[in-house]
Amino acid sequence: MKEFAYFPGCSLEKVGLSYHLSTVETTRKLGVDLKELEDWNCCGATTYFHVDELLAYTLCARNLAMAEKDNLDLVAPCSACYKNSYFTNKHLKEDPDLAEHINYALEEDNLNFSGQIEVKHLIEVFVHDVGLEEIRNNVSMPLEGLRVAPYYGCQILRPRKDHEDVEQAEFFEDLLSAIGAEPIPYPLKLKCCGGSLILSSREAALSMVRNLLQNAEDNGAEVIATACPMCQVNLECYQQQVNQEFGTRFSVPVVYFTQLMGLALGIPAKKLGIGKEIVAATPLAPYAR
Amino acid sequence: MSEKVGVYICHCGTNIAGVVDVEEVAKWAGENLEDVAVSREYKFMCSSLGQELIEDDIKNEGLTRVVVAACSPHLHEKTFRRACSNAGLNPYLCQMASIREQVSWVVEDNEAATEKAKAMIAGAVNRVKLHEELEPNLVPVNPNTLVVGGGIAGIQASLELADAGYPVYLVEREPSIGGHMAQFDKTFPTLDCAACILTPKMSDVGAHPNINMLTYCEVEEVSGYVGSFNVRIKKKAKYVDEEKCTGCGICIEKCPKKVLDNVFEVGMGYRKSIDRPFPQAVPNIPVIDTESCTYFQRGKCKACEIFCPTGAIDFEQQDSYLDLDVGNIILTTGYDLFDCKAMPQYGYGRLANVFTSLEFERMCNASGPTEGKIVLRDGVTEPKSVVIIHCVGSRDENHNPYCSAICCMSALKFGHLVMEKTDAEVTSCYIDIRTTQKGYEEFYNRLLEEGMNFIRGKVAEVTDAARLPGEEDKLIVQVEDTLLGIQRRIPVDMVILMAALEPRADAKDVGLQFGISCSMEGWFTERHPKLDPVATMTDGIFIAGAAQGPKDIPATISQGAAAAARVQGMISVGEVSIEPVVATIHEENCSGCRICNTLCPFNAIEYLEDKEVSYINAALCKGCGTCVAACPAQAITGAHYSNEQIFAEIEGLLYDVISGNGAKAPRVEREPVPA
Amino acid sequence: MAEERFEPKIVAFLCNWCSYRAADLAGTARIKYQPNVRMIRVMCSGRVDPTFVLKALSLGADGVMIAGCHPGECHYLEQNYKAMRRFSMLRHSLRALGIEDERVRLQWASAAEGVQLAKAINEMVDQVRALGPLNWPSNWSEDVDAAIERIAEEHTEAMEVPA
Amino acid sequence: MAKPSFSDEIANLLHAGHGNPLRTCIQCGTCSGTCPVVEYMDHTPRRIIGMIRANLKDEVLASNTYWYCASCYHCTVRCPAQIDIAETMYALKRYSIWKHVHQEGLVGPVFSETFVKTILRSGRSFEPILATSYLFSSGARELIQEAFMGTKMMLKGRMPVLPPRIKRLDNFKRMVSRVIPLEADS
Amino acid sequence: MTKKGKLALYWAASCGGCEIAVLGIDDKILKVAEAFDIVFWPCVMDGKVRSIEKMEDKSIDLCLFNGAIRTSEQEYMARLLRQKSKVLVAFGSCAHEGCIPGLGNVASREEIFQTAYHDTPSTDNPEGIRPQPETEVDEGILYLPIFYDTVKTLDQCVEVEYYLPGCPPEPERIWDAIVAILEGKLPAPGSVIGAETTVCDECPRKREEKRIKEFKRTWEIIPDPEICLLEQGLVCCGIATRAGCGALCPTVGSPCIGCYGPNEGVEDFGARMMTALASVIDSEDPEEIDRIIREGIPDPIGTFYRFSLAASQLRRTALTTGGEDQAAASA
Ligand SMILES: Cc1cc2nc3c(=O)[nH]c(=O)nc-3n(C[C@H](O)[C@H](O)[C@H](O)COP(=O)(O)OP(=O)(O)OC[C@H]3O[C@@H](n4cnc5c(N)ncnc54)[C@H](O)[C@@H]3O)c2cc1C
Ligand SMILES: Cc1cc2nc3c(=O)[nH]c(=O)nc-3n(C[C@H](O)[C@H](O)[C@H](O)COP(=O)(O)OP(=O)(O)OC[C@H]3O[C@@H](n4cnc5c(N)ncnc54)[C@H](O)[C@@H]3O)c2cc1C
Ligand code: SF4
Ligand code: SF4
Ligand code: SF4
Ligand code: SF4
Ligand code: SF4
Ligand code: SF4
Ligand code: SF4
Ligand code: SF4
Repeated sequence: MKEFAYFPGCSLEKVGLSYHLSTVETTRKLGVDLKELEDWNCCGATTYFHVDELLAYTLCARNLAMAEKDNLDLVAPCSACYKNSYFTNKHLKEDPDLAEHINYALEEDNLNFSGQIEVKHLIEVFVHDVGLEEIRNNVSMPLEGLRVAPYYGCQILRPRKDHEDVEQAEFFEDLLSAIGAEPIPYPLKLKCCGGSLILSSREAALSMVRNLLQNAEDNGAEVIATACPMCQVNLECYQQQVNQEFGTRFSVPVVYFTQLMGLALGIPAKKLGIGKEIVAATPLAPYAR
Repeated sequence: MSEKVGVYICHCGTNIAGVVDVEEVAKWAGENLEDVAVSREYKFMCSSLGQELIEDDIKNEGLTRVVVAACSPHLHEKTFRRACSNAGLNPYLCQMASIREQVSWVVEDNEAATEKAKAMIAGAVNRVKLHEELEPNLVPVNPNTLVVGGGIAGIQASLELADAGYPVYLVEREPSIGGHMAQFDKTFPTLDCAACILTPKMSDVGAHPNINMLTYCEVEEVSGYVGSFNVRIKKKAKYVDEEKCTGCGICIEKCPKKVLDNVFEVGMGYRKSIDRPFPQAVPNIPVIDTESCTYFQRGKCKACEIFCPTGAIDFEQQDSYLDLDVGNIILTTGYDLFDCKAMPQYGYGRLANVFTSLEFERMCNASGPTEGKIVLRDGVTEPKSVVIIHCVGSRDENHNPYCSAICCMSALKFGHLVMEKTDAEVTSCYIDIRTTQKGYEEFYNRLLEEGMNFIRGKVAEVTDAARLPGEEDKLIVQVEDTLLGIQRRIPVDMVILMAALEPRADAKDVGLQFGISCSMEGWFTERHPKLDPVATMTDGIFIAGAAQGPKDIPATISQGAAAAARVQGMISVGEVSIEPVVATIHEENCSGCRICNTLCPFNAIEYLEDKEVSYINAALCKGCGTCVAACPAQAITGAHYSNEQIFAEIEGLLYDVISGNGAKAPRVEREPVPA
Repeated sequence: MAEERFEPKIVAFLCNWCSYRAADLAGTARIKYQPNVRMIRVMCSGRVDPTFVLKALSLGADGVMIAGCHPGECHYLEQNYKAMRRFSMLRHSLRALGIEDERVRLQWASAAEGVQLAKAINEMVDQVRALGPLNWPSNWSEDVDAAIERIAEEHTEAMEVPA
Repeated sequence: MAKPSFSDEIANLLHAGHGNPLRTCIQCGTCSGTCPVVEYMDHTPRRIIGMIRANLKDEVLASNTYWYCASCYHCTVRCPAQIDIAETMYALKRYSIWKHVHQEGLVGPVFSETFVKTILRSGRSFEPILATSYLFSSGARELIQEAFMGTKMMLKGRMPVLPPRIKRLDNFKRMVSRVIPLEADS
Repeated sequence: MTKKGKLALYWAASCGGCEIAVLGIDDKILKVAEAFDIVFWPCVMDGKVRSIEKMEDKSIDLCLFNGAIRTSEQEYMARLLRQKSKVLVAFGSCAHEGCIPGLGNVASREEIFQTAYHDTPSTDNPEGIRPQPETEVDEGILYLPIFYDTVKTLDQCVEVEYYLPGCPPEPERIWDAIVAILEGKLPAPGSVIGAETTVCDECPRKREEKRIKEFKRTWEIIPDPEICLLEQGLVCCGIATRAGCGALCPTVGSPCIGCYGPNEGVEDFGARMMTALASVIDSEDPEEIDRIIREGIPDPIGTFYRFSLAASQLRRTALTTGGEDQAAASA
């Protein structure tokens, strides 16, 4: 059985509650043990880095240090949490001076960063650690005929460059195929949704959301699957405003990939937080239990 | 007998004297360093007057050793050795101290520079006293030459040598010579037809009495040294008897098996299982590809054999080997094209109408897969608009940092061809247009006049996601026009990627096989980037063409000719002198422990089973000194870099420290105890 | 006046093809670096015998640098790997003798890396300066002449008194 | 000692890149060609880099470019000179917040500061506080929209009613104060 | 033979093995007695330093001096015998290169005293008494020789004509040397009397090209009886050690530990071992190399300098403690 330290992040506490619920359910079903960090703090999304770089590293390092205590690799379902934790881990490992500086602060909470663990995104855990074969073997309700647009967003892939596929990732598609759904190809799958701009530069963000929805819809998507609470909120909750702003009539459900997985694994819809959507996830109804 | 050392300190104008107090140093050396008979400073030691100074002192003062403190020995060691030689002193009794590159140019403080210069001179003086007279070894040069790689570089080199009357073996691993140039339609900047200028040269090679063309062959093993290399060549089975085949091509016609040609046609066209790469191939002998041949795969067919009028098909043919003795080797193995799939943002392999430069070359070629018509992947539609993307995989730290040198010009050539053959609008997206050779900028101007568009900006991506009106069913090229500072989306029908030139995938292995080194990227390393671009660190091995670095055909030809000229020089002198900086094993001290046996990359060290000692073949030894440093019995000495010489240099360099602590050597003599 | 600063003496072995050329390049490019390093040219980093390093230290050098072509770029193909192994072995022994790692350094510098070589030299000089003088011979220079003389005197005295 | 130039100052702010200088930028425009928000920016990212190198401090700080950057990192992975453009945008944000210079009427800076203050107060983020405190400084239309959506989400159980807190908050605050001086109110 | 020569034998810091080795020449000792009057041999016969002190300078024809120099008294004797002898021979590894006593150079005097007079379990020294160079007693001051921080070789104290290597030297080699001296067929002063190649030359084991993946300790393998031990991973110093012993150890399956010292012209025995072994490690990965060395050779000084630390370039480990006390007290 695989065990990881689980860092849900602030978004999953409420806004992305269904992500949290479905994560817990699907991992349990697939024999992955998630041990929630006992007193995690916010990773700060991207805004920390607007204000103070060292502070940003410190906050992320606190979570890392707690995971190190348990000697578990850290898994984050939120792309921003993942990216911040991943790069904090990387920079601190590579730069002992920086690590020393940060450790000085961590002392106040009796913690220490030593660079023992790795940071993974939840979807990586499914694709690499659990494995597509294993997932396929556990599917009891294949989502046959469901046309899903996999939406990667930015920070699962970027700015990491050691992925050979930063420009042309396929693993999300593979995962969707493994649960029987039909991943639709659409060119904007890796493009930014403008999530971090939605409060500060609404006009830009809404137009980015529109482009994405348009591209997914043009290519026949029934639902969009995301792997990040920010992307989910952005693409789903602002559809109405996009429609107002641009005179469009989008109504595409945006769900978490874990919710789709949950359905395929035969977990009841309720347990997966299905029903909390603002844009109703009607295309999922035939597969729900 | 103590030596008489002459010390010469160069001002190098003000280069040295501006920082180092040369008068003071000269005086100090004369007064303080043991055995220094003459110590002088002079404005320009490398000038003929400077050299005369040394020569006169050797003759008049009877100097037995010379130290020149000046620039780096890489610059003028030869000069001062020659001066010694002229005055009758063995040239190896001269030593330089680099007080320009290592002192005056790099030290800020004048006093510190003067101090460092003194130490460097003390080291040189200490060392030179232990130098030995050395004589270069002479070995004869075999007049045969091996040329590896039958591209335009190899063709040129072979013809030059053959025309000069020397035998050449030209080894090419493909079934025909010609290399990349044979794939092109036109060549910049004059737009001559590639075939028109290449084919005659190829047939000259094929027909030349002095050239033994070995196509479909590979070098298996190389041993020996300059003047006498032994090479083993593997002749891959062609399954066609070269003696009998007349090149009529009936077998090709009759062969029922068609396969995609990924080599010559870069996946744009088809070939038969028995085929030659292109109609003008030299030699004009087809080769059976066993991977696809029906007979080899399923045991049935033999159509080619049945129809061949001369009975040349031989399914039983085996790989064979050929051993050659040659005096020199020229490597002209060329380049590979960058794999554009490594930059998925440009869509190659995903978006049908994105082409590589080489694909486009084949498309333009009248004998190519589209018979010279410029069309989209569907084979019929003419593009109405084309974007050419520069620097794909070049000038990019994520791929290759260097400029591939030929793609700007090729892009201009393509622009011209597109506009000549279609009505399409052509746009080049570039970072810089690099047109540095004769006639190149003029060619750029011509394209500007012809109406080709230019946008300064490296393309960010090519997509088929339409967003704006007019983008539907087009490829959209997204780029910043950096001269305007705006992002542009250009909808077009066709995109051509000017892919980087890369070292051959096997370049490092080939380098190792021939005992030469490669740059970090994999280009063969020349002996000197400016002064000796076709020789390598291994004597007798030369390089030419794109194997040395990206270059165009004129430069490739020049190098091919230059390498051939170097080889001719070697052959006409008839013998070659080998640097005497070599290692020697003293048999009486060698215990035959065999530690050294694996250490020499040039296989200079042998173990003599009968005597149970190791032995160094001086002709193979390059004098690196690794074995010298390794021998636990200290049975190996390295000429000109002996332990004693280096110890003496260390002592000299530390002259000021040693005298400070009184611990000159561990063994101390004491006054006798008073009775 | 500023207090006199300790100026370490460092001997550097530069291979003819890469690092010596890097030093040439640093010169041609007028890249300034600290004057404390005194260079010896060897054909290859593979020529550097550990004895050279020990000798330099025993003669009073405060540090030794061995510089060669990057692994995989040796002009003699692979000899710098031997330098690498010997360096590893030497460092292992020097540690056992109580010599700090910073005092003996293996530096890769290609012919194009004048800047890098200069930087490495500066860094090493600073590190060794921070460590202070090595002054290795002081480890064994005991002044015992007086004691021996006393033995001699004692014996002479004893001889004067007839047994 | 000479005062560091603006471009040095920005380079120094790129801690993780060890001040990876912007000097190697070849002004190729890949970043700007890539950028999804470039049409809203008054200068393209490439130009901003060029302007930093030219030490056009006032012009750079007055630009909205860096507040519009969506942190998508697409430019960063593509830059042929391996310049971390997105990180540079962060550096500019930090610089302008510290120096209290940025374009009038931008929401970004206020938002960022509020957000960070919240976290420093509680260890976790709390959307309603955030949204409202930043909205004081922005227009009414957004306020209505945001309140509308907030309520909708609260009804769906997706908005927290009470602000969350971490447990070892004291330690946490002391930890933070070892990195940056905390303001009195936090 | 007209006049008998005068012979002196002396031991300084040594184990006595060299003295026994002299006796190992068996009945040939009689021939020695025929040729020489033995004027001084404290190990075997009574004698007085005083009588030597009274002798004319250079009146001893041959002095065989074994043992390293550890104390001021030994150095005094070395100087004295030097002065009185025509030919001074550093006899055996201790005099030649410090040998096992020289390994004391990994510690300081302070550390040695601490161990010897305090820390060893068998020590009973409640008052914590340590040897002092000077002790005041009622009768006056008592002097003891000074115990040096650093063991020296004989030639680090006085000039030496010849060296006879080995721990101890093989009787045959001793006899060869004596014959050479008797017959006046001596090499140039300063030479080692012995072979000019290394133990591998005498070793019967089969050798191939060497590539080492792992160093082994002697208890880890049962070595193949035919093949070179080094090729089996055992650190055999035969490669660097002067021949002369007849490859005694490797012949019986035990790796050479280097007692015959370095080959002709070598300045540092340990460096030769280091460089030779490192050269043939079969890896190009720095971390792997470090690991092979660290794990295979945990004690580099004991392995590479077992006999030659005192004669090596660096002579000893860095001196951190101890130092001036004794020397200062005596001055
Ligand atoms: C798209 C494109 C367009 C171009 N257009 C022009 C142009 O218009 N004008 C111009 O001047 N230049 C042009 N060039 C550049 C030109 O291709 C090169 O300058 C030239 O081909 C270099 O010739 P070469 O002989 O060095 O190498 P190659 O042409 O690569 O020939 C090397 C030969 O060696 C053989 N070989 C390789 N390895 C081995 C081995 N191990 N053993 C045996 N044989 C081996 C290969 O099979 C090949 O035949 C263009 C390049 C490209 C990519
Ligand atoms: C400012 C500048 C900087 C440069 N820097 C570099 C650099 O850093 N690296 C580099 O690779 N290249 C550099 N170059 C280019 C370099 O100068 C040339 O590549 C090179 O000098 C060409 O050599 P050459 O022998 O062909 O011609 P030249 O150097 O011009 O030599 C021609 C010789 O012929 C003699 N001559 C002319 N006519 C006659 C006649 N009728 N009869 C007899 N003798 C005659 C002339 O007096 C002259 O001595 C530089 C060029 C310039 C202008
Ligand atoms: S010898 Fe060297 S240093 Fe002297 S003038 Fe010539 S180039 Fe300059
Ligand atoms: S035997 Fe092979 S090569 Fe010959 S005709 Fe048949 S398929 Fe073609
Ligand atoms: S030649 Fe032109 S297109 Fe090719 S790499 Fe150089 S600049 Fe780019
Ligand atoms: S290492 Fe030395 S002793 Fe051993 S075989 Fe080679 S030359 Fe002979
Ligand atoms: S010196 Fe170098 S090239 Fe010569 S034999 Fe020894 S290892 Fe080979
Ligand atoms: S992509 Fe990189 S090199 Fe190009 S302009 Fe942007 S920052 Fe400069
Ligand atoms: S990271 Fe910022 S600047 Fe770069 S492409 Fe994305 S939005 Fe544009
Ligand atoms: S066993 Fe020792 S002495 Fe014998 S050959 Fe091997 S290394 Fe030499």
